[in-house]
Amino acid sequence: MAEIVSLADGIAELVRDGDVVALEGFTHLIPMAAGREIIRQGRRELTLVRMTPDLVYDQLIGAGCARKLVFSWGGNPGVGSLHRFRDAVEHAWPRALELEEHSHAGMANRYVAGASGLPFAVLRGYSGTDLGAVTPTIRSVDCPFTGERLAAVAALNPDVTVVHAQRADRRGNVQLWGLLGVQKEAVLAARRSLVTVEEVVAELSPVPGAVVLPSWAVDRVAVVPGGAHPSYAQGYSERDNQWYQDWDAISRDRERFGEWLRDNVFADSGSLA
Amino acid sequence: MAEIVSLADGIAELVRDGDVVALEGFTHLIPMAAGREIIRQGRRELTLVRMTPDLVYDQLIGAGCARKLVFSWGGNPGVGSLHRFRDAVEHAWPRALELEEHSHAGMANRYVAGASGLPFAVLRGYSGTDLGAVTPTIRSVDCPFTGERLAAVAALNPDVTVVHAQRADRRGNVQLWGLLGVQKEAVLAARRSLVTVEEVVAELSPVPGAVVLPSWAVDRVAVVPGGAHPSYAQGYSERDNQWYQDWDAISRDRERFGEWLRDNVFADSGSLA
Amino acid sequence: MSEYSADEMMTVAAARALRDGIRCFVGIGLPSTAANLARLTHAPELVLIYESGTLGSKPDRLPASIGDGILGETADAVISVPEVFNYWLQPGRIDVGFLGAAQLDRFANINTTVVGDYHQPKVRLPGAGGAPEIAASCREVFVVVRQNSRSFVERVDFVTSVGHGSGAGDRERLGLRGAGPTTVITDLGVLRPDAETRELTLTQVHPGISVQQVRAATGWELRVSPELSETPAPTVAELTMLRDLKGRS
Amino acid sequence: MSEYSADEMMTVAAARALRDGIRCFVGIGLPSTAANLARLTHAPELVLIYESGTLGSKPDRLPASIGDGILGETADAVISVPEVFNYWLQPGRIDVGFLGAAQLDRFANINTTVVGDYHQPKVRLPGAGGAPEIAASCREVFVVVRQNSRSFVERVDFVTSVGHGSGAGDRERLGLRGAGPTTVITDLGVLRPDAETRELTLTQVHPGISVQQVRAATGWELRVSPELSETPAPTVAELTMLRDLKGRS
Repeated sequence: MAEIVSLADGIAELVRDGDVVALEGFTHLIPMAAGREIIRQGRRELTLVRMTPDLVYDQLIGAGCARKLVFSWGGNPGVGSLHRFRDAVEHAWPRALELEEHSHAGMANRYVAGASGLPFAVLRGYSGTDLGAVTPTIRSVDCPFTGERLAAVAALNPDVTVVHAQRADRRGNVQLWGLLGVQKEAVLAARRSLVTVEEVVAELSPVPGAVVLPSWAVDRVAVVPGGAHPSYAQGYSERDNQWYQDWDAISRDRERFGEWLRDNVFADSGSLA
Repeated sequence: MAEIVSLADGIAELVRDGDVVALEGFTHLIPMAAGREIIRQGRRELTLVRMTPDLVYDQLIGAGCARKLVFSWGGNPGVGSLHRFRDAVEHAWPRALELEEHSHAGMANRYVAGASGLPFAVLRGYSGTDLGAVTPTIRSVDCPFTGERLAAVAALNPDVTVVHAQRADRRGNVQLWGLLGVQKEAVLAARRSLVTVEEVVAELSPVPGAVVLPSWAVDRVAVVPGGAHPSYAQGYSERDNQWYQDWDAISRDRERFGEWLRDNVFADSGSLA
Repeated sequence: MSEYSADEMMTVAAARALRDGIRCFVGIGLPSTAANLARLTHAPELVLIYESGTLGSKPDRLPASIGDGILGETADAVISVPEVFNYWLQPGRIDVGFLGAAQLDRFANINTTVVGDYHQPKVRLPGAGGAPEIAASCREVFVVVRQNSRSFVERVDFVTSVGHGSGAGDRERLGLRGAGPTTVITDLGVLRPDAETRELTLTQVHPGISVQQVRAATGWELRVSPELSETPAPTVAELTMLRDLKGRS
Repeated sequence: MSEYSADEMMTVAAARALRDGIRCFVGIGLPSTAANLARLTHAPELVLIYESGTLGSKPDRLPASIGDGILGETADAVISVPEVFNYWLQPGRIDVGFLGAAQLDRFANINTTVVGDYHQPKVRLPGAGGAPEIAASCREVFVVVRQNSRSFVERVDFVTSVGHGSGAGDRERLGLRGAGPTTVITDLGVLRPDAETRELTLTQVHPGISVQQVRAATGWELRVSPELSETPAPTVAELTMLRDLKGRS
C-alpha cells in the first residue's frame, strides 16, 4: 500500500546515490518538482532514464547529479536545444555524461518489458541505423516460427520511478488522464515508485481516459500541487510555453544556470513546488 | 473508413469459406448475432479463433461450420461443458474438429503480436506443461541479453475479426467500455473486421473506461441491438444467466440442438438479433 | 445452523486460507466463492484480481462468470486481458493464485484439459484458461477441489498447470518463479506438499472425516502428517455469510 | 499578400503533398505546421497521429509541442506511447510519416543525432525520437527541411533514420517495409528519389529559385530531373490560413 508522505521524505526514502532513476511523463505531467528535490538533496552518480529528458533532466544534469543518461530525444520541445545536456556531452561540464540512446519505440518497449517481468522486448526497429553500433542494449533476435530477424531491446527496470498524476485517494490509489505517455509502464517496471499528485481526494470518481494505479503498485504518494510546472496537468493547469522559452536563455549560460539553481532550487525549502 | 451495413451484408462481404475467423469478447460483448449469421449463411471449413469459445462457437461447431478451433478455455462459464464442442472432439460429430490450444496468456499475446505486426510474442508461460507438446504454435526463444529461455507464441492474424461494441458514430468510429478483453487486439490483428453495435449515435461522448477504434481501423459496422445476447453489453443489457443454463440442455442433445438451429437460426431472416 | 455440507466446509476452509490484505488471482467457481467469502468475513482488505481484467473487484454477490459485470463495476481498475497477464500476473505481483482442478496428482500438478489420451480423449475438459501462468507466476497457489479417487490421481493424464512437477527442485529447474501449490483444500481435508519431497501430504481433516475416508478418496498411497489436525467447524458467522452470499447470487 | 517568405513557400508545398483522407504520423515543428495547414485547407479528412499517443487530432491552433494538450483534447482516441508505436505505427497502418532532419544525404538518410563523431561530437543534436521507426514503417515518408550545404551532405555523420541506405535495394535488404522518403520539401524546391538509383533528384523549384541556387545549397553533385517544374506560388487562401494559424498559436 502506498504511503502518503511529503515530497522531501519521499525522495529521501526512495532515491539513493548511484540509483537508476526514471522520471517519466511525455511532455504532460512531468515530475518537475521531484527533479528539483533530487537536486536539493544532493543525489550523485545517478543514471537518469527518460524518453525525453526535457527541462527536468537538463536541470539534474547541469546540477551534476547524473553520470549517465538513458534517453531517446533530448531537446527543449518547441524551442530548441537542451543546453545543460549539450554542455555535458560536448564539454563534459560539470562532468562527463555517459549516453545510452534509443528511439522512442525502443525506449517504450524497454519499459513494457520491464513492467512485464521479461528480460527483453521485440520490435521492428533500428534496422540500418547507426544506433545499434553505439548502444549495447540493442541486439537482434530471430523469430522461432518464421526465422525473421527482429530488433531486441533490454528491459528497463529502474531502481526508482517518479511520475506526476492528477489525483490520489487517501488509500494511495492514483488516477491520471490526458496524454498517458509511458508512466504506467515506468512505475510497474521500477523496484520502487513515488507519485506526486495535484491533490488527494476522498474518492476517485471515474474520468474518461483515466488510468488508475492501485495503491499496492505504488510505494509513496506526495501531494505537490503544480508539481509538473512548466509542463502541465490536464484539468489542473496549462503548459507554460513561455517558461520553456525562458529556459533557453537561463540554461545557455553556466553562470546564469548556477544563479537559477541557487535562487530557485537551493534557496527553496522544498515545501513549495 | 468503416462502412455501415446490415449484419447479413457485413458477414457476406467479409467471411468466406475456409477463413480464419475470430469472434472475440471476453464474456462481455460476445458477437452472438454475428455467429448465428455465419451459420445462416452456411460458411464452411472455418478455423475459429477465440480465447473462450463460449456458446457462440458451440453453436458454430455444432452447425458444422468449423474444421479447426484455436482457443484457451472451452467451457460454458458458470454452468459446465460446451456439449457441441465436446461432441465434436470426443465423437467427431458433426465432423472432426482439429484443436490448437493455448493458455489465456498465450492467446492474448498471440493477438498482441498480430496487432503489432510482429511474427511472435514472448512470455513466461507453458514451462513444464504438456501444452507445448501438442501445440506447434508454442516454441521457445532465448533472451539475447541474459540467455534466459522464454516461451514464444506465433502471432495470430485472422482473416476476419468480428466484435460487438456499445456504439459507433455515423463515420464508423467505434466505442466500447466495461470489460475490454482482447477485442482491440483482435480487430487490429485481422486483415478484415466487422463490428456489430448496439446503436449508432451522432457523437461519441466520452465514457470512463472506454476505448475508441477509429473508423479507418475497421471495415464494416452493423447495427445489431442486443447482438451480444445472452452475453451482455454494459450500459445496455445484463448477462442472461438463465439462457446460459438453458443452453446446457439444448446443446446436450443433438436433436434438440438441431431444432434450436432450425427454429432460431435458419427460420430467422437475420433481420432480428 | 450447526449442520453444514461438505462443500460448505470446503469453501469456509478455503476462505480461511486467504490472509487479509494480500492480492489474490481468482479462478471462477469454488475459488471465487471462497475468495468473496474471505473478503466479506475476516479479510476485508483482500484484493481480488480476475483474468477478465479487473483489479480490486468488490462484488456484493457471487459473480456468475469470470466476466460478470459486477467485477468491473466494483473494481479499482479495469484493464485489457493482455495487460492483466503481462503487467500484473507475469512479473510476480500477485500473492496467491486460487485455482480449481479436474485432476490433481501426488505432486499437485493440475489437469483441466482431457481425461484419457489427448488425441482420443474420454472426456474433453475446458482446457487451460489462465491457470498455467497463474500456477507459474503467483507467489503461491491454493487449489480447491472435491476429493475422490477419480480426481486425485497418481499422475495426471495431462499437465495443464505445473504444481511440483515430479518433486523437489522441479519448479526451479523449469524456471517457475512462484512457490507453486502450498495448500490444497478439499471437501475432506487439507493437503500440503512435504517440505522435502513436495509430495502432497494430508495435514488436516474436516470434522467427522476419518483418515481412512481420505485415503479411500485418493488415487495414490497418501502420506499423513504426524501433526495432523482437525479443521475447526464453520462458525455461525461464516455459514451465515456464505449462505447469504449464495442467496444473493 | 503576394509576398511570402521562403519558409512559407516550403510549408505550403509540404502541406500540398498531403492528400486528403490519408493517415499521417506528424513530427513536431515544420511537419506539424504543414500537416495542420493541409487539414485546414485542401485535406479536411486528413488523420493526424502524434507520437504522444493521439489518433485523429484536430487542433485549431498549432500545437506548441508534441504533447500539447490540444492534441489529446481534439483526438478521436488517446492511447499510451507504447501502443502508438506497437499497434498503430509498426504494423504499417500509417500512410505518410512526416519528418524533419538536421542533416540529410544523397540517399535521403536522416541524421538528428550528432554533427561530427558520435563520441566527440561537434554538435550534440536531440537524437532519434520516433523517427527511425516512422521512417521504417510508414508506407512512405515526406521530409521537410531547410536546404543548405551544411544540412544537405554527401553522407550523414550518423544514420538516425534510414532513407534509401546506400541506394536501390537497400531498404528491402534491411527488411524495411515502407517505401521510405518519396518527397523532400525544402525552402528551395522539391526533391524525389530517382526511380532506379534512389538518389535524391531535384524535381521542382520554388518560384524565383534557380537550379544554380539549389546546387549551391547541396553538398553533393545534385542531379536535376529532365521534367523539372516550378512550384505554383502560395495562393491567397493558403497564405491567409497559414498566417492565421501561426497567429493563433
